Amino acid sequence: MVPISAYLILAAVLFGIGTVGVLISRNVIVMFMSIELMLNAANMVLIAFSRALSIADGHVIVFLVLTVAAAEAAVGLGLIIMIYRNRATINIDRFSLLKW
Amino acid sequence: MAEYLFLVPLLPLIGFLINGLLIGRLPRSVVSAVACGSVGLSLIVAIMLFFDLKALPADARLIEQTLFTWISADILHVNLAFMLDPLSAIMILVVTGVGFLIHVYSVGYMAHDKCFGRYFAYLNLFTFSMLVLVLADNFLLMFVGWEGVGLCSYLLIGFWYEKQSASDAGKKAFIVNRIGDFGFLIGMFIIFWHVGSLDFATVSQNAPMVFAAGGTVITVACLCLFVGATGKSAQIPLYVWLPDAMEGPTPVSALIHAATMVTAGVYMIARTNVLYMMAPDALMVVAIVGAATALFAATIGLAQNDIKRVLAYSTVSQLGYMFLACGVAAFSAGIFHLMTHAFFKALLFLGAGSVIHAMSDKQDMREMGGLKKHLPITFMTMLIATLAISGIPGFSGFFSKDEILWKSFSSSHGHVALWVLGFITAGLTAFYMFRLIYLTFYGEERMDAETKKHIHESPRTMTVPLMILAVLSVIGGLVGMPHIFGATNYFEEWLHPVMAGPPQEAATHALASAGANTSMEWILMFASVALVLMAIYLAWYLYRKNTAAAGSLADKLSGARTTLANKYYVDEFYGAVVIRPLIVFSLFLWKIVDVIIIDGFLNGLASLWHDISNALRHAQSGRVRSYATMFVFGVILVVAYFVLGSN
Amino acid sequence: MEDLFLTIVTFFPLLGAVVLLFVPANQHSTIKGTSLIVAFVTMLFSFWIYNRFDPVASGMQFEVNLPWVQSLGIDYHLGIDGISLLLIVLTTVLTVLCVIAAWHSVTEGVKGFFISMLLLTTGMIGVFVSLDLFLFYVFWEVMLVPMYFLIGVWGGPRRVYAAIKFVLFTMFGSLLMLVALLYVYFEYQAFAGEYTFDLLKIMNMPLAYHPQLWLFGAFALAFAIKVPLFPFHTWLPDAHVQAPTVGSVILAGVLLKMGTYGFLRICMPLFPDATIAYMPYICILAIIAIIYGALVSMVQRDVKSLVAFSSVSHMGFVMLGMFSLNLQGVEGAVLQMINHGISTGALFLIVGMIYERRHTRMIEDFGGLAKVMPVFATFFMIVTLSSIGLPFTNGFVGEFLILLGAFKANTWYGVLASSGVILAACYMLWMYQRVVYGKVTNPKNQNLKDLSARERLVLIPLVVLIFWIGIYPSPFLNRIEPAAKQVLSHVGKASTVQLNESYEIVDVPVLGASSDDAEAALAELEGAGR
Amino acid sequence: MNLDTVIFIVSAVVAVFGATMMIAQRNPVASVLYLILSLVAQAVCYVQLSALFLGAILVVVYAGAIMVLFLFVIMLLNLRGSEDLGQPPKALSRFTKYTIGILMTLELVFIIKGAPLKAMATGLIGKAPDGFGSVEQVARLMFTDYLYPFELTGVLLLIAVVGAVVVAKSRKPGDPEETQTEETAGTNTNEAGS
Repeated sequence: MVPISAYLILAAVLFGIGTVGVLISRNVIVMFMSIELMLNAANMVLIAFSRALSIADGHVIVFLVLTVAAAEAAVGLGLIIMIYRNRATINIDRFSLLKW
Repeated sequence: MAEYLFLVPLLPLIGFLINGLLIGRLPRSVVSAVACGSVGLSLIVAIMLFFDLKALPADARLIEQTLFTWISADILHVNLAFMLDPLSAIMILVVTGVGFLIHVYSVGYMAHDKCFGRYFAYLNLFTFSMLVLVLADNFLLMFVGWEGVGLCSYLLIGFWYEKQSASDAGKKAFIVNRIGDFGFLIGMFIIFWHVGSLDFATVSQNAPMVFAAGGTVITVACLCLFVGATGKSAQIPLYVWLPDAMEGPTPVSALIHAATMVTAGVYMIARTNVLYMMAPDALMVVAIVGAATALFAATIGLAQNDIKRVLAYSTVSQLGYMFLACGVAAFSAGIFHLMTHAFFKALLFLGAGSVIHAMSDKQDMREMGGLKKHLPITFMTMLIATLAISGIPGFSGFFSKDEILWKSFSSSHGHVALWVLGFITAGLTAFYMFRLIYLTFYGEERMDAETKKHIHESPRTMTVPLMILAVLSVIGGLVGMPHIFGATNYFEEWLHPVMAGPPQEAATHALASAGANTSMEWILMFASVALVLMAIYLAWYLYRKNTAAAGSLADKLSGARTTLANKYYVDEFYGAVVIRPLIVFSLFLWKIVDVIIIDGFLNGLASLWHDISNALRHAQSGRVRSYATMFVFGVILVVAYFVLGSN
Repeated sequence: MEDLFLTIVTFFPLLGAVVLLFVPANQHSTIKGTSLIVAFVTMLFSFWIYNRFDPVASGMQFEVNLPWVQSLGIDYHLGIDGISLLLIVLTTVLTVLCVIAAWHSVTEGVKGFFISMLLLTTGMIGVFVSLDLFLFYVFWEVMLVPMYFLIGVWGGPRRVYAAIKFVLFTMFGSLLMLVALLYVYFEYQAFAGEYTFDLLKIMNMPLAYHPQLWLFGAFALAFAIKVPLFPFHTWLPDAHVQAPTVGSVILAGVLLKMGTYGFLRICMPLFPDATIAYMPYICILAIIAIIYGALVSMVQRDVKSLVAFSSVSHMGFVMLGMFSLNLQGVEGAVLQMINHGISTGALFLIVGMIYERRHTRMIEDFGGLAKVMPVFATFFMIVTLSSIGLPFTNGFVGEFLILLGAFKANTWYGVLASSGVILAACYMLWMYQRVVYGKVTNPKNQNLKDLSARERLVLIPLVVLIFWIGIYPSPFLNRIEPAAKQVLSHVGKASTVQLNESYEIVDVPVLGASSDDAEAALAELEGAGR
Repeated sequence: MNLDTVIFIVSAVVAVFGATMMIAQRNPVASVLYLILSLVAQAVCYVQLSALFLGAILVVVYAGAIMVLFLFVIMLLNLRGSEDLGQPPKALSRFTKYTIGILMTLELVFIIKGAPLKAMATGLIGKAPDGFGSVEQVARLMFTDYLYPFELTGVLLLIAVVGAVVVAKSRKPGDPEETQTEETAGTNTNEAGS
C-alpha cells in the first residue's frame, strides 16, 4: 500500500520541476509546457485526496481543470503564434515591452 | 487767519499737482507762473500768519490746525495736524521766502532746459515737503516731510538723469539719508513707547515725567534722532552725499542743499530741545560732531576747485556750526545762524549759478578769473555774501556766528575746545571764501575763447533775487544783536517760549558772571574778527598778490593738498569698508547660500528621490521570467510565513 | 440676502469659468470680454460687501453656516472679519486689473488662461471666507491647480521646473497641515463629543502645551512655505521669474497673503501658547528674511527676480508684525499685506509691460527709459517709492506700524528690521537708476512706445490706492482693528489660562522653548495691552 | 514491497524523469515528447488512485490532443531548437532560480510531512468503494451538483475558441500567412472542443 503522502510528494516534486522550468526556460513554448506540468501536479493532489477521503468531487474538479487547461492552451498558443509572427522570436526575454 | 494754516503747505502742493499732472502740456510761462505763484501766495499767507502769531501774547503764541486722523492703531494716534509756533514761523518764512526767490531765479536759470515743467513740479513738491516738515505737530508728520524732502532732493539731484554721475549722486543722497532716517525711526520708537504719543506738545510735556534726566533711555533716543539729523544735515559721518549733490541744478543746490533741507536736522534738534536738555551726554555728542564737522569740512573746502563744491563743503561746515550751537544748548543761536546762513548761502549758490550760467556750465574755478567786470551784479552780491559768511562785523553772518562762538565758550554745556574748533573754522571759512572770490572774479581770464564769447550778466529774473538776498544778508543779522551791543536780541526773545534754555542753575550762573563775561565776550569777538581779517589777507596774498607763492606753498604741502582735494578719501573708505563688502556679501548670499545651500539642499533631496526611483525602476525589467522569479519568491515567503507561524 | 453675499462673491468667478467652457476657443474677444465682465462684477460685489461691512463690530460678519457633509461634521461655514474683507477686495481688484493686463499678452490658449484665472479667483476668495477648516483646506488646494497651469503653461522657458517646484513645496506644506487638521478634528471630538471642522468652535478648545507646539509647527510650516519665510523661499524666485506677468501679480499679490492670513486666522487663535513659544524664532526668521531678501535683491540681474526677492523681504515685515503680538504690529502687518499686494503687484505689471516691449528683463539691457517712456518712468517711480515705504505712500503706514510693534516686542527686532528700510532703498533705487536713468545706450530701447491707454488704466487704480492708503489709511485701519484685537485677545486670553497650567509640563522637547520664554512674552504682551 | 509500490515507484520515477528532461531540452519537440512521457506516467498514478476515468482523459485529451496541438504549433513555427534564445542566463541567476524551485519543493514537502494526514485513512490508501472514480459516478456528480460549473466550462471553452481565433488572426487580410493561422486556430478549437 502506497501512503497518500507519497503521491503528494510526487506532486510537490513535479510542481517544483514545473516552477524551475518556468523560471529558467527562455523558450515560450517550454515555459508554457511547464505551466501545464504544474497544473497536473495540482490535479494529482486533488485526486490523491479524493481517493483518501473517498469523495469523488475532486475528480469533477480535476475534469474542470483539464477543460480550463485546454482552453488556456488554445488561447496561449494562439498568442504565441501571434507574437512569433510579429517579433519572429520565441525568446521570452525579448518581450520586455512592459518595463518602466 | 489761523484756519488758513493748511494753505501754507497746500499751495505748493497744488502747484506741484498742476505742473506734475499736466507735465509737457503747459507753456513755460504758465508753468513758471503756477510754480512761483503758489510759493509766493504761500509766502504771503506765511507772513500774515506770522503777524497773527506776533499779535498773540508771548506765552500763547501757538496756532494749531488738525486736518484729520492719519494713522491710528490702539494707543498710537497720529493726526495730520499743523502747528505754528515762533520756531516754525521763522522756518516757514525762510522756506517760503528763500524758496520764492529761488523759484523766481530758476525761471531764468532753467529757461533753456527741456524739462522745465518737471523741474518746477519737483521744486514745488520740495517746498510742500519742507513746509510739512517744519509745520508738523508730531514726529511722524515731521518724518513725512523729512523723507519727502529727501525724495525731492533725490529727484532734483538726479534731475539730469542722463548723466551717470547725477543719478548716482541722487541715489547716494537718498540712501545716506535713509541711514539717517533709520536713526530717526528708532528714536521715534523709543519716544513713543515711553511717552505713548508722538505729538511734540505731549512729548515735551510728559518727557520730564517719563524719562530720568541724563538717563540712558533719553540719551539713546536723542542720539538716534541725532543720527537722523546727521544724515539730513550732512554731518560726520554721513556728510558724504552733500558734495555729490552738487550734480543737481544750481538753484536746487541753493534751495535744498544750502538754505532749507539740510537745515532740517538743526530744526529737528531745536524742536525737540526739551528732550536734548534732558540728555547732556547727547548734547555733548552733538556739539563735538558739529564742531568737528565744521573744521573738517572747512579744511576740505580749502582745496576744492569746483566752485559749487567749495560752497558745498562750506555748507557742511556751517551746518556744523549750527549743530555746535545746538550742542551747547544755544538752540536759538543755532536757528539764528540757520536763518542768516539761508540768506547768504542761498545767495552764494545763486551767485555761483549765475557765474556758471555765464561760463556755459563750467564749474572749475581754475578756468575762471576776472569775471568781476563781466558780471558786476553777481560780483557785488557774492562779495556781500562772502563778507557775511566770513563774519565781517555788520553783516548778518557776524552776529550769528559770533553768538555761536560765544555760547560755545560760555554756555554751561560749552567748552574751550569747542570754541577753539569754531574759531579756527572761522578763519578757514574766510580764507576759502575769499580764495573763491579771488579765483573767480579777479586775476587774469583763464577761460577758453569760446566760453569767453558767451559771458554775459544774467537776466533780470536771476539778478533781482540775488539783490534781495544780498540785502537780507546784510540786514538779516540785525534782529539778533548780541547783548553787549546794548541792543535787544529780538530773535532770542521771539524764540524764548519754545526753547527750554539752559537749566535754571546754569542760567543763574550765567547771570552772576555776566559782568566778568562781558569783557571776555568783547575779547573773543575781536579775536575772531582779527583772525578773519588775517585769513582774508592771506587769501589776498596767495591768490591775488603773489600767486607764485600759492603755487610754491601748494607744492610744499602737496601731500596734504592731495589728501584734502580727495576729501580725506572718505568716499573711498566707505566704498571699501561698507559698500564693496556688502555687495560681495550679498552675492555670497545669493550665489552660495540661496542657490547652492538652500536650493541645492532641496534639489539634492529631489534628485536623491529621483536616484532611488531610478535604481528601483530596474526591477521593472519587463522580463516575464524575472517577474515570475519574484512572484515565486514571494509565494515562498508567504508560505514560509504561514508554515513557520503555525508552529 | 446678506447670507448670500459671500457665496456670490466666491462662486461668481467659478460660474464665469463654467460659462467660458462653452465659448469656442477661437473667439478670443468673447472670452476676454466675458472674463472681464465676470471679474468686474465680482469686484462690484466685493465693493458692495465692503460697503455693507460694519467696521465697528467685532467678530464675523455675513456668516453662513450650512451643513455640508453632516456625518463628518463638515460645514459650509463662511464669514469675514476686517482682515478677510480687505484681502477679498484686494483679490477682486487685482483680478480685474490682471484680466486687463493680460489682454494682449496672452496669445495662445486664451480660453484656458482665463478659465484658470477665474478658477484661481474662486480659490483665493474661498480661502479668505472659509470658517470651516475642511472648506479652507479644499480652497487652499483648489487654488494650486490653476496656478500650476498658469505657471506651467503660460510661463517662461523654465516654467515646468518652476511650476513643479511651486506645487511640490506647497503640497508638502499642506500635507502636514492636513495631518495637523485631522489631529485637531479628533482632539475636538474627544473634548466636546462632536466631530466638527468649524474653526470658531475649535478655537475655544483648550489644547495642552506640548501638542500645541507640534500642531503649530505643522500649520506654520504650510503657511511659512506660502509666505514664504526665509529658508522656505526658494520656490518663489523661480515661480515669479517663470510665471507670466499676470501669474506673478496674483502670486505676489494674493497667494503669498494666504500664508500670513493662515497664521492669523488659524495658527494664532488655535494655538495661543505655541504662538507665544514660537514667537522669538519666527521673529528672528522674519528678520533674516527682511535683511536676506533685501541683500539678495540688491545683486539680482533680472528685474523680476529682484522684485521676487524683495517680496521675501516685504513678507518678512508682515511676519514680523504679526508675531510682535501687539496691536500696532498686527494691524501694520495686515495693512502691509494689502500694501504688498498693491505695490508688488504694480511692480510686476510694470516689469511685464517692459517685457512685452523688449522681451528681456535683464537690468543691463535697459537704461535711459525715462527719456523714451516718461509716463512709464513716472509710474515706475511712484510704485518704487511705495515699495520702499516713502511716507504718504501705502508702504510707509504698514512698515511704520510693523516696526513700531516689533520694537515693542523686542528692541533689537525693531532695530534690525528697520535696517531693512535702508536696504530697500538701496536695491530699489539702484535698479530704478539702471533701468530708467542714464542715456539710452541700447539702440533697441530707442523707439519704445510709452504706455498705452490700456496699460495706464491698469496702473492708475493701483497708484490711487497707493496714495489713498498712504494719506488716509483710517478706513482700512478701522476695519482691521477689531479683527486684530480679536486675534490678539485669543492669544492673550488663552495664554493666561493655559500658561499657568503648562508650568507643570517642564520638559518641552521640541524647541527647548522654556515656559520662561513664553512667560516673558506674555508679560510683554500684557504690557502692550496696558 | 508489493506490486502497487513497485508500480508507483516506477511511474513516479518516470514522471519525474520526463518532467526534468522536458525542461532540460533545447529542442521543443523533444520537450513535448518528454512531457507526454511524464503525463502518461502520471496517468498510471491516477489509475492507481482509482481515478480510471481521469486517467483515461489525461492520456486522451492531454497527452493526445493538447500535446499534439503543441507539436503543431512548434512545427508551424518551424522551431528546431536552434533559434536565437539570447544570452544564456548568468550562473548566479540560474543558481537563484534552481534554489527557489528547490525551496518551493522543500516547503511543500515540509507541509506534507507536518500535515495531520494520519488522521484520515491512517495515511494509507485503503480499499476504494465500489465504482469509485468510474465514469458513471463522475458523470452523475458532474450533471447534478456540478452542473453549473460544468456548463460554465462550456462557455469558457467557447470564449477561448473565439479568443484564439481573434488573437491568432492576421491583421492584414491580404497576408498569405492568414489562412494558415486561421486553420491553426480552427484546429485549436476543434481539439479543445473534443
